Amino acid sequence: MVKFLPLQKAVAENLRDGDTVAFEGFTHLIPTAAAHEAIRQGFRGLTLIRMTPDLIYDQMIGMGMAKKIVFSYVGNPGVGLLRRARDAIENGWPNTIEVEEHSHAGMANAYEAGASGLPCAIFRGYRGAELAKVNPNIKSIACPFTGEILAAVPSVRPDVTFIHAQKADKKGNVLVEGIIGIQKEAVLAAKRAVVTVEEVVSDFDDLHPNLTILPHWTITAISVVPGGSHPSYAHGYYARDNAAYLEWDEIAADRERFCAWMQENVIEASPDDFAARVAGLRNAA
Amino acid sequence: MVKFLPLQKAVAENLRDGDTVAFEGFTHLIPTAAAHEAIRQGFRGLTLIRMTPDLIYDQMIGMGMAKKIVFSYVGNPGVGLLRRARDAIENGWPNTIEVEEHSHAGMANAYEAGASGLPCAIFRGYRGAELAKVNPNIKSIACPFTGEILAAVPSVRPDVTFIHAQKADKKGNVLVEGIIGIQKEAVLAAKRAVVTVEEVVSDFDDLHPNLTILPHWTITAISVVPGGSHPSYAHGYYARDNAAYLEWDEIAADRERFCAWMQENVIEASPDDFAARVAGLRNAA
Amino acid sequence: MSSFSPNEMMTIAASRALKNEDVCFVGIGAPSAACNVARLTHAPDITLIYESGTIGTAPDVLPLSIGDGELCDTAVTTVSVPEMFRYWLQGGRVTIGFLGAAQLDKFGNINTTVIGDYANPKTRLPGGGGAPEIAISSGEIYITMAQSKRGMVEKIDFFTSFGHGEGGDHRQRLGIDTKGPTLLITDLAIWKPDEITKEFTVVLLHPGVTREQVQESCGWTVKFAEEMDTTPAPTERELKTLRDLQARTKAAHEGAGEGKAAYR
Amino acid sequence: MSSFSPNEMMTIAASRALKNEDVCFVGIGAPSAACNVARLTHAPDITLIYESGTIGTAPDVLPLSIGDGELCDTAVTTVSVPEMFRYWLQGGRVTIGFLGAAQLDKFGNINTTVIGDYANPKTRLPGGGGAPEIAISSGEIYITMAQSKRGMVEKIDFFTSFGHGEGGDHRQRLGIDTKGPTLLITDLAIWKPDEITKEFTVVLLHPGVTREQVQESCGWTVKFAEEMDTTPAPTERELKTLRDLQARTKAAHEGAGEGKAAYR
Repeated sequence: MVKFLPLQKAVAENLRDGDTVAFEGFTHLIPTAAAHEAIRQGFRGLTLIRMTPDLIYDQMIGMGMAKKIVFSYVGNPGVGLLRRARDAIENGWPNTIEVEEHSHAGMANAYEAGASGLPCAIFRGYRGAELAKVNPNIKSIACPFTGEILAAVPSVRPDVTFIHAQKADKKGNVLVEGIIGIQKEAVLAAKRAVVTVEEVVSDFDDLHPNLTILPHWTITAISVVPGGSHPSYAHGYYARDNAAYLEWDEIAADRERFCAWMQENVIEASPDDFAARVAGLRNAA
Repeated sequence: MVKFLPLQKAVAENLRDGDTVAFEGFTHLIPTAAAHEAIRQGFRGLTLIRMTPDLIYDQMIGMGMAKKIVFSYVGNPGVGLLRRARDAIENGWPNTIEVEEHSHAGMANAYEAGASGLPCAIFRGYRGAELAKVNPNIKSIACPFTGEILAAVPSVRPDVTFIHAQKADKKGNVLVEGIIGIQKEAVLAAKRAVVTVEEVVSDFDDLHPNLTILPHWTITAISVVPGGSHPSYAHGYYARDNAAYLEWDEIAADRERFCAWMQENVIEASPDDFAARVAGLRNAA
Repeated sequence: MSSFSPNEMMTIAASRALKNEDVCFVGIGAPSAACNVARLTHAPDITLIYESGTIGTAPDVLPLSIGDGELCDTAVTTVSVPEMFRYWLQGGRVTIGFLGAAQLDKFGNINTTVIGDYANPKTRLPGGGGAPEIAISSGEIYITMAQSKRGMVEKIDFFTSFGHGEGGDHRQRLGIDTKGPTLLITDLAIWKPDEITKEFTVVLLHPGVTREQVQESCGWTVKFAEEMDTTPAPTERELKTLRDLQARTKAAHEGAGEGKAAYR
Repeated sequence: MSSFSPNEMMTIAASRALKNEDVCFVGIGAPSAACNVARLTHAPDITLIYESGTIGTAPDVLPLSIGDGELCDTAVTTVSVPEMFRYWLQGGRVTIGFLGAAQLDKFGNINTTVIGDYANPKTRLPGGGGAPEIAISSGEIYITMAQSKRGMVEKIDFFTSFGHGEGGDHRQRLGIDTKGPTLLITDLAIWKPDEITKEFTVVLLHPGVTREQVQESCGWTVKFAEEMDTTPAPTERELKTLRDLQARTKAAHEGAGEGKAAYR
């Protein structure tokens, strides 16, 4: 049964040291507030899965929480590199991390297979691409009808997935709209799912029947965190804080500046701070 | 480039004797008008693919157009058996037909693989089920990571798919809503796609971004046929003519009555007759 | 207490087996009636899924097909058919798969494909539809059917969907890790599989039904539980709910076209 | 004629290669600018697809990321990421995949993964994202990048996405039946692969550019076509369209938060 909980409690009840966890969001609806709460609670030894591990994984890696990352694009989208992830991979700071790298198609198919309860996914992928040589989790199978060789990857099955969504209704059904990304698959592939939402409405009766809704019995906990996606955005609520993505490039470039920023904006902050951060971005949505 | 054509022309330009063809619609939005036009034009030797070959395939089989059917449920949904299909399979009347039978999961995965450009689909299916013994197109593969044995079926790739949809915009983008079934996959899996629609609107600008829209460059021809799904229904336009499904059970029970009904309601009818058939069903929608 | 028919008893007994928390994949016919009676009585929050893609439906009348418009109108969400079979059924989200049968054997194996030989059938039935995978991917399977010697047979003509096979641990031996048939509700009795052999065993007789009646309308030698009780008769509320539902359904299915198919 | 920068020439030359009927899978950066200039000039009906799931977008400003809100606001439809890669890219619906590169070799092979050794990289780049499958499933591939000896190298450090491999029929030998890189647009020239060897060959020099400049900023020995012409200079309309787009974009990206990230 889904529970409506304060974010502090939702994270504490559902994330554990050593978990395999996905904080998903494909540019849109990134669960920043949940990630910051996880940082405050100081988890260690996490396997972090995400197609596009942007700022929040850069932050978690920089804070020493990651044992391994599984990803397909470890960049600051539209800006450049992720400097904390680079520092960990290139220099082992603050700790060395394992890397399991796929393409977007590989990760998307792996999540889809996870949501589908399958052990693996097959697709036409990686031909001539060198990732298949450095990642032992990329194998191949022959089509039993045509003989064509297809790529195979194991499905993604996180212990827990965190997403941010526009709204829940009172029963705990969750609506995701706009760029829906990989969120539905990430939730359905996981053993537990925690969703932060902009708001709770009484019901979804007036919604179009074909929208992306996660029924309440697919969700473990819901926390209301207005602005919880900042500096990403929530379609219909507030715009992307592109300046924050540009600024992150400078903050993350220096270990000390990074640590100071994290102390001020994450460790000493709370989920309640997110609403104010998006106040100036609501008109632009 | 998509063309807006009268149905007679759209069918004549896109269907050929011997084609592998899908007239799809999962209970909702069944392309009856297109099937009746194909019957009037008298095609032969067709391989008819459909998850739920209901009345229209019963009619096409009874009229001697089918060489083979590929399906997962050959019934009159909620009513019982399909008597023309039975007569062909059991007695070879009016001709013998080949049967390739799958489960719904098998067919749905096969269409999905067809839309995905893959030669085959894998899924957890048919365990202990005898279909796998009588259909050589059901094989298996071992997951290269866990060793689990999964079912494999070849993808469905029709020469041409016919569907009925609610509306097109002037550019030829097509909207399907409500019970969306397998229509998107059936169109994307096919070499050519013909869509009958209830109406054409100027644009889709006011639609929710996550609806099921087939862009105009995925469609070969569009024909405007109000009521073209009768006795199935078009969500938002008219209700299902359940009485017609019940009545079909009697009509199809007898070869002569079937032939007379087809002569009167199909051979001597036209696409324009569909609007009147749904007139009494519009209030119930 | 009103009098009630064996079919009404069957539907109501089946409805009682469903819990508020269940996610139920609903077959058409008796399963659909039972699931909706459960929803309208003791299990208002039960999630009903029809294979047309409608999740969490609450129809006011029973659908004639699995894809009637009202299923979509009242659903929490409506998804594509591939998604239905991949994410929701195969993904392990369904707690109860509710099936009917044309032929059933004592191990819960079901035939809805052919009577006679597959290649040269005496009667070509509609086939499996969703059943082959409902049978292996749902947490457990409930079966409901009216008893008859033609329907309940020693040996089914075709294994459309797998129950307990030859009994015992046959499911596990085929790599199927769900429970399979755990309940059979007929118009005469309630049956559960023996813990070891997995053979269906009568555990409750419906009011007024004798052991002999059960045996006479069953094609295999029936096993009865040592301690057998009587199914509680339908309550007024249950009966009224079912009859109102069926009356609304009848009116609706005859209604729109004034009971007449709309051709010229 | 206004004066123009090499980067402007590159973007405009790239935009000209796109047709009204194309379905283009757009990478961020120079490809995105070129695709939108094409849409705003000679190819108003071009279909632009971004990997975030937005199909048929027509943004008024260039997105900073591949998932900015405006891509969805202006799209014909927005689908999930798995559907994007399965139905639309792998399904063979994309005519042109438009990629940038950190490192490129003369056969159109691209590296955006690492500089140095994969296990112990000198520089860890973002990685492939959608590129490995864009490179094999799109009908053909256009590449655009500013020339530099660091970027255009004899041997790339990592094959992120496959171009023509070692040249010749290497694609076919790997079972790849799409055309691969058919066009390279740099800030100095336009290149096409040799029909047989598949080595990129300069076919047009941008106005005022010399062969020597092209060679000096390229890490391999450049082949020039026997008959070489000059790229037509940007028209006023093209330049104005690009500059207006970039001005709108700059304002928008700095705008919402008054140019300042919103933390306390």
